[in-house]
Amino acid sequence: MENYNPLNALMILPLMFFAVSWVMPKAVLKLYAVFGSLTILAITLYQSSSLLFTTVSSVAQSYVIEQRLTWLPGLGIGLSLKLDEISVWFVTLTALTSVVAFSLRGIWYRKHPRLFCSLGFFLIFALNTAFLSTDLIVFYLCYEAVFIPMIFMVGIWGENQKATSVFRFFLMSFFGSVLMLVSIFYLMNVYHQTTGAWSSQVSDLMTLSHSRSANSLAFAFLGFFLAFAIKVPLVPFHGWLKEVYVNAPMPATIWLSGILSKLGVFGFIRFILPIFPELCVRYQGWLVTLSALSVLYPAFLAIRAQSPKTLLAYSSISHLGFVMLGVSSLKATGVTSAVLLSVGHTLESALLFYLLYQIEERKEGLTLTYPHGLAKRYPTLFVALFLSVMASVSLPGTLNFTGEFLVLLNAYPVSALCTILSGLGVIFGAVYMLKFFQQLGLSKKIDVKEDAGATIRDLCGYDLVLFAAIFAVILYGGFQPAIFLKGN
Amino acid sequence: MNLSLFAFSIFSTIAVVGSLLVVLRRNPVGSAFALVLVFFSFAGIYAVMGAHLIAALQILVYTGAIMVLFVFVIMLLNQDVPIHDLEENSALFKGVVGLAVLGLVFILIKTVLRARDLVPTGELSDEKIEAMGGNVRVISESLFSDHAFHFELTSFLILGAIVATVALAKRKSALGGNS
Amino acid sequence: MELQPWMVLIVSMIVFGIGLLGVMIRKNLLIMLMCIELMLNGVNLSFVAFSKIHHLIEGDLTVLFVMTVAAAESAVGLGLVIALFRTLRTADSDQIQMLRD
Amino acid sequence: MHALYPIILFPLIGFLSIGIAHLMATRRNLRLRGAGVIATIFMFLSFAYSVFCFFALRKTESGLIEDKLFTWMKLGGLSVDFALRLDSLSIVFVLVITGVGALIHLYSISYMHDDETPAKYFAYLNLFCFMMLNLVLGSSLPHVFLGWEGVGLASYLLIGYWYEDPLKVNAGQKAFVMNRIGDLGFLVAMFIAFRYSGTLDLIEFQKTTFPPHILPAFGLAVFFACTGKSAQIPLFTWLPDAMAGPTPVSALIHAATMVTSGIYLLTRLFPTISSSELVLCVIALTGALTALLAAVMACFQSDIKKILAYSTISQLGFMFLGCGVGAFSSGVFHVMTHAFFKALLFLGAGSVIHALGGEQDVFKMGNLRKKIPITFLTFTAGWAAILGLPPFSGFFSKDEIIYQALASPHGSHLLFGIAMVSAFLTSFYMTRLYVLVFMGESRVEKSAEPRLHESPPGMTIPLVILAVLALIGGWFGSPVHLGASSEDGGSLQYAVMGCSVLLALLGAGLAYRKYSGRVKIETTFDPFKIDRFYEFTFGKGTRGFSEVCARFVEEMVVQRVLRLTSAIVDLSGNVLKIAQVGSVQAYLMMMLLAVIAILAWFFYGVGLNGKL
Repeated sequence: MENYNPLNALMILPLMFFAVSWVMPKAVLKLYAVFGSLTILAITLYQSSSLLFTTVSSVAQSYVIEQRLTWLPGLGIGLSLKLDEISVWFVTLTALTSVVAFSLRGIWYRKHPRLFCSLGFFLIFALNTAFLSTDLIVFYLCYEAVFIPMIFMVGIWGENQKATSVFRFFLMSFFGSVLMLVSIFYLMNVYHQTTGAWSSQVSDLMTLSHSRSANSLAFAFLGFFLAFAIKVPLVPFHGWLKEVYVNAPMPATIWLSGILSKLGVFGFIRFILPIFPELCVRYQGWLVTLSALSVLYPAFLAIRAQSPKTLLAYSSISHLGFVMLGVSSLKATGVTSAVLLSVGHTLESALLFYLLYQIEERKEGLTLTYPHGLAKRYPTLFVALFLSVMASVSLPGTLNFTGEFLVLLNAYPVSALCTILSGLGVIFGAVYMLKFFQQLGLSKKIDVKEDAGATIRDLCGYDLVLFAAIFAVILYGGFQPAIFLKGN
Repeated sequence: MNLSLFAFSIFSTIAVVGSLLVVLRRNPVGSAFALVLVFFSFAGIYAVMGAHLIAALQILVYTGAIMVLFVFVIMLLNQDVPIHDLEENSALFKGVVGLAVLGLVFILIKTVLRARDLVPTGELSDEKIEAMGGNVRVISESLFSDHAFHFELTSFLILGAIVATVALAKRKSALGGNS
Repeated sequence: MELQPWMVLIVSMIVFGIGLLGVMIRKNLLIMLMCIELMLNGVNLSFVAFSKIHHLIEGDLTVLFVMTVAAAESAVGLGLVIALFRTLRTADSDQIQMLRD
Repeated sequence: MHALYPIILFPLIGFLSIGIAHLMATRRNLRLRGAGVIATIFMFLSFAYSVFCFFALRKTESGLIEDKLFTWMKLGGLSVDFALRLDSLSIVFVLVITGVGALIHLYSISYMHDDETPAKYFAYLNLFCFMMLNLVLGSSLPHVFLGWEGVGLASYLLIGYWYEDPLKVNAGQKAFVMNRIGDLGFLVAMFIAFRYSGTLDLIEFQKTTFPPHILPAFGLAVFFACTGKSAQIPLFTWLPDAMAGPTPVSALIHAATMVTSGIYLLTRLFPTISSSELVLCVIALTGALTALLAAVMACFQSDIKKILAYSTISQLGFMFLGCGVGAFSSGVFHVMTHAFFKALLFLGAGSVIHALGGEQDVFKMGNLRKKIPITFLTFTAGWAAILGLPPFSGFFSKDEIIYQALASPHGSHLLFGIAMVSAFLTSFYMTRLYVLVFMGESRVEKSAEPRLHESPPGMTIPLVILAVLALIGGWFGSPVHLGASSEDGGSLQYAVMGCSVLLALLGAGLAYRKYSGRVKIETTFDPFKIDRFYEFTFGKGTRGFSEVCARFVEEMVVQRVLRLTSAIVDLSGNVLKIAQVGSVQAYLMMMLLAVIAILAWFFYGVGLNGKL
């Protein structure tokens, strides 16, 4: 056991749960899913505690856990994992999002519960491996593997136009990832020509920027950029998102907005920035402009959204625009704040979708065209919704504000105009989120039947604890963001 | 021309003619019997080449097992009548196929003729095999020592085939038909 | 003149070619299966021949495995033919195209 | 060093305890009683501690008390502490917030007596006080921003407190969004400050000299933020609508405290702000114009609270005018006196409304002075103060601003003129209100007549206290001394003083003549239609643009490209489908040909250069 690496647990554990879920009795499956995801969360926190809860960067460096296992030695491909101060957040978020997604009652339980459960654990496995891997080929494999459960989830448990949305989702994502695969091969080939050795390690490929001119890498840069820009998504590449978010079952939506979008952000931070530093600087203007556009344009779309899920989908793109703005400031501080904001966005959007599901479970909230007046009937749910909306409009004191503020602060020296334009997004964010909140929570519902929702109680018990726990993190990050910033 | 070459030429002629008969006979039963002929002549060629174990297994497995299966199925499905599927294909198609196959065989033969100049890389020449106790012994030793694992794997394969066959035979409406 | 391995190779190629021809121009599934057996036999023969040429024993071993596979294959293949025949009342490969489109 | 955190801690505890208790009670369908008393006690505790701090502050030599609570953000060169800082400027605001706030809490107990969820109301009110105290005590720009947004949130909650009425909710939303528009200015100001000084500490960053071209940008960004919070042109339209909230809220948030935070910010940043002539000019002009515009609009209102709201905007305009001419101390002075008399006026109006059972139209009041004498007397004090009649508090602060508009190096005749006209209009509309409510003949609806009663002592006691403050509040003089000196201007100052008092009396006389007898009922009339202008331009513009985005950009371009791509994939699939004939022989044929091609290429293509 001396070769045992703690990181393996982050991959093996989900796989174990994946396998066991096939033989679980259906009666305890839901409990099993929640238990499993909580276990994974606990193990993740335990394994990464030394990295996660420190506030000091210099110490953090030494906690980076690396391991290398060769797989195809001839091509330099191998399983090499690295848990550092960036990936640690994404791994933790994976587990956390999964807890939220699995905690949704009922929706997936009606049809093929075992399949859903196992797909969820497979998703965790693929995501964890993708976030941990420093090998491009392994990353690519997991990046693709993430599609499989997603496509199944939307395809089997989705709503109305699931076929079209799945097809578009697949088409666009696949388009991007195939380009990325080609770019990976291209990079490996260039590396081979330069050094005579094969490797798909980021640390090796990073050296190419010293030895090769930026122009010769432009093609690969474009491939990577498109793949991740579609995944995040940045604005002209967001076409697939709305349909998928809206038609996906709620747990899948939580995964999608919570963590899958972060896969793109992670890709930018982990691969594009170190491998193509010169090109990033050269195209920084474009990056910043696209990010600002991604903030503003979806905000406009969200203003006229008719269904809450659509609105949240667009708001998600808008917030990710802020994250990308931080990334495209190309500064360590900007990237750190982008990661911070990613954490905030994941928590906030998971909460919002979770609460939206709770509302829908009470046979409400399917449209924003008339008020629902939940405040009176479900006061706790209403308060929870209100707090999440406030996190979403990034009120100071929430993690989201800290993130957005730091992102904009770092982006301002890069492009004042784009920063101010993104700042406008904050205003429109308030407009559409208040509309969302108002139509769901406030006012009086027209022709409300007094005991229509009497069978389902207010938010309580487990749901309340889950909400409180996550919101506590948001508040904690709002006032004590030190562990997110690592003294950077 | 020595004895082995003579035997080889006889067997190979039978094999080629038999093969042609397999392809060209209208009645599956006829094809089946031609196939038996081919199998036997192949066994003969193996024997001439000194691969005695293979020769024996050829007869046991192919003629003994596989051919019986074929004949069973032919009888089971009442296919022991002339079948005119050969005429259904157009002459053009047959011509193109014939040419393509000829081309392929030509390329293959041209390629394998290079084997004449090959220098042996292994050590088990015929003489050495004789010294080690003969072909059967050498193969067996290798099979049960170096390749024991693969040998065991084949048992899984056969097991799988048995399961599959039973499943196929059992299910009345295997393909969703309404028979 | 001795028996040379390349002569065996030529015979094996010819038998393989005839088998291939049969698979392509016959439509009766049974005969197609037989022709596949022909092809396998042709390949087997070349294995033995190469084994002789290279002074190796692995060729002979491979033949053993191929035989196992062939037995399994024909068992499953014939099972399939029976199943198909039950449903479709035919053994003509052209009639079996349910997966098309 | 001296601990400051209890000042903000009391309201916070109040908010959390009452809020959570309220939530738990609501879940069990209970009505929580006594929340108001608890909230009021917390506010009085906070006030008492503030007074204690006030004396402690006077003992310190540096005139500064700092209390670092924890490190907030630390990233790169940025380091923001969560620290409270008390100096002569913030103590004014702290005392006003806690003092007036406590009184209004007390008043609210009676006012909200019949409300369904008083606990929620008091929780919000405590939240507001907590945030407002953060705003004025924060030691760094982000900390001020925390309070800045926090008070916006509390204001949103309290305006839309009766959330079942969509109009009220919309008013809250309008306030929140317009404040947010201003907040963008605040954000930009922070970015500029950090970029050029590397720190966000309120004192530290002002030690750096900004490049001259960036200074106006910074100042204007700050001022833009202030126009949002303090309801100045162009972002003032939310304040009249904000009157949808309960009246004590209007008194506390939309008259005494929150709306003055713009003045606080400008004064806090005055070293930087006042070094740009352009910024000062813009501030002064905007302030003067707002004062005039709002005063004109106040003359056309018939809702008692709306009149007071416009009056507030107008008075805030005066304060900005004061800041804009460099007389920051006069501005702050007016903040203080205004807090007294405007809170008094609002609470008095609340008392009137309470007495009439919710009636807000001044043309349905009249001759109330006998029925509600205490309210009448205290309201008179407020009225006299806002008119600037000596020796009431408004006289000292407002006249000083008017005088500075003329005499200060940044002042001008134009500003002075506008200020004088505004002062005249102020006395006109206030007297109009006063006369319509308390004098003349009663126009109260017959059904409401018997229910007319003086408010309970819980409401009248704060009125009396505030009336006393409105009376004597001006005698203290300006609590801070910043910017242009407010030294005795001699004869000019007396002349200005006399002029403005005369004008005030003139306006009052005119209004009395017009409204004391039988009055023609006037309906509310909006002479400038600014609200509708905004609705048509920005409101419709935003919605229209979002419609364009959705209909054209999204549908026509993004989705169409996507559909096209999927169509191409479909098409290529269909093309390739031709090869899928479904005949095994055909597939084999293709395979065979491919094998031949590959073999041929392999052996003869490659082999051509000598291998075979």
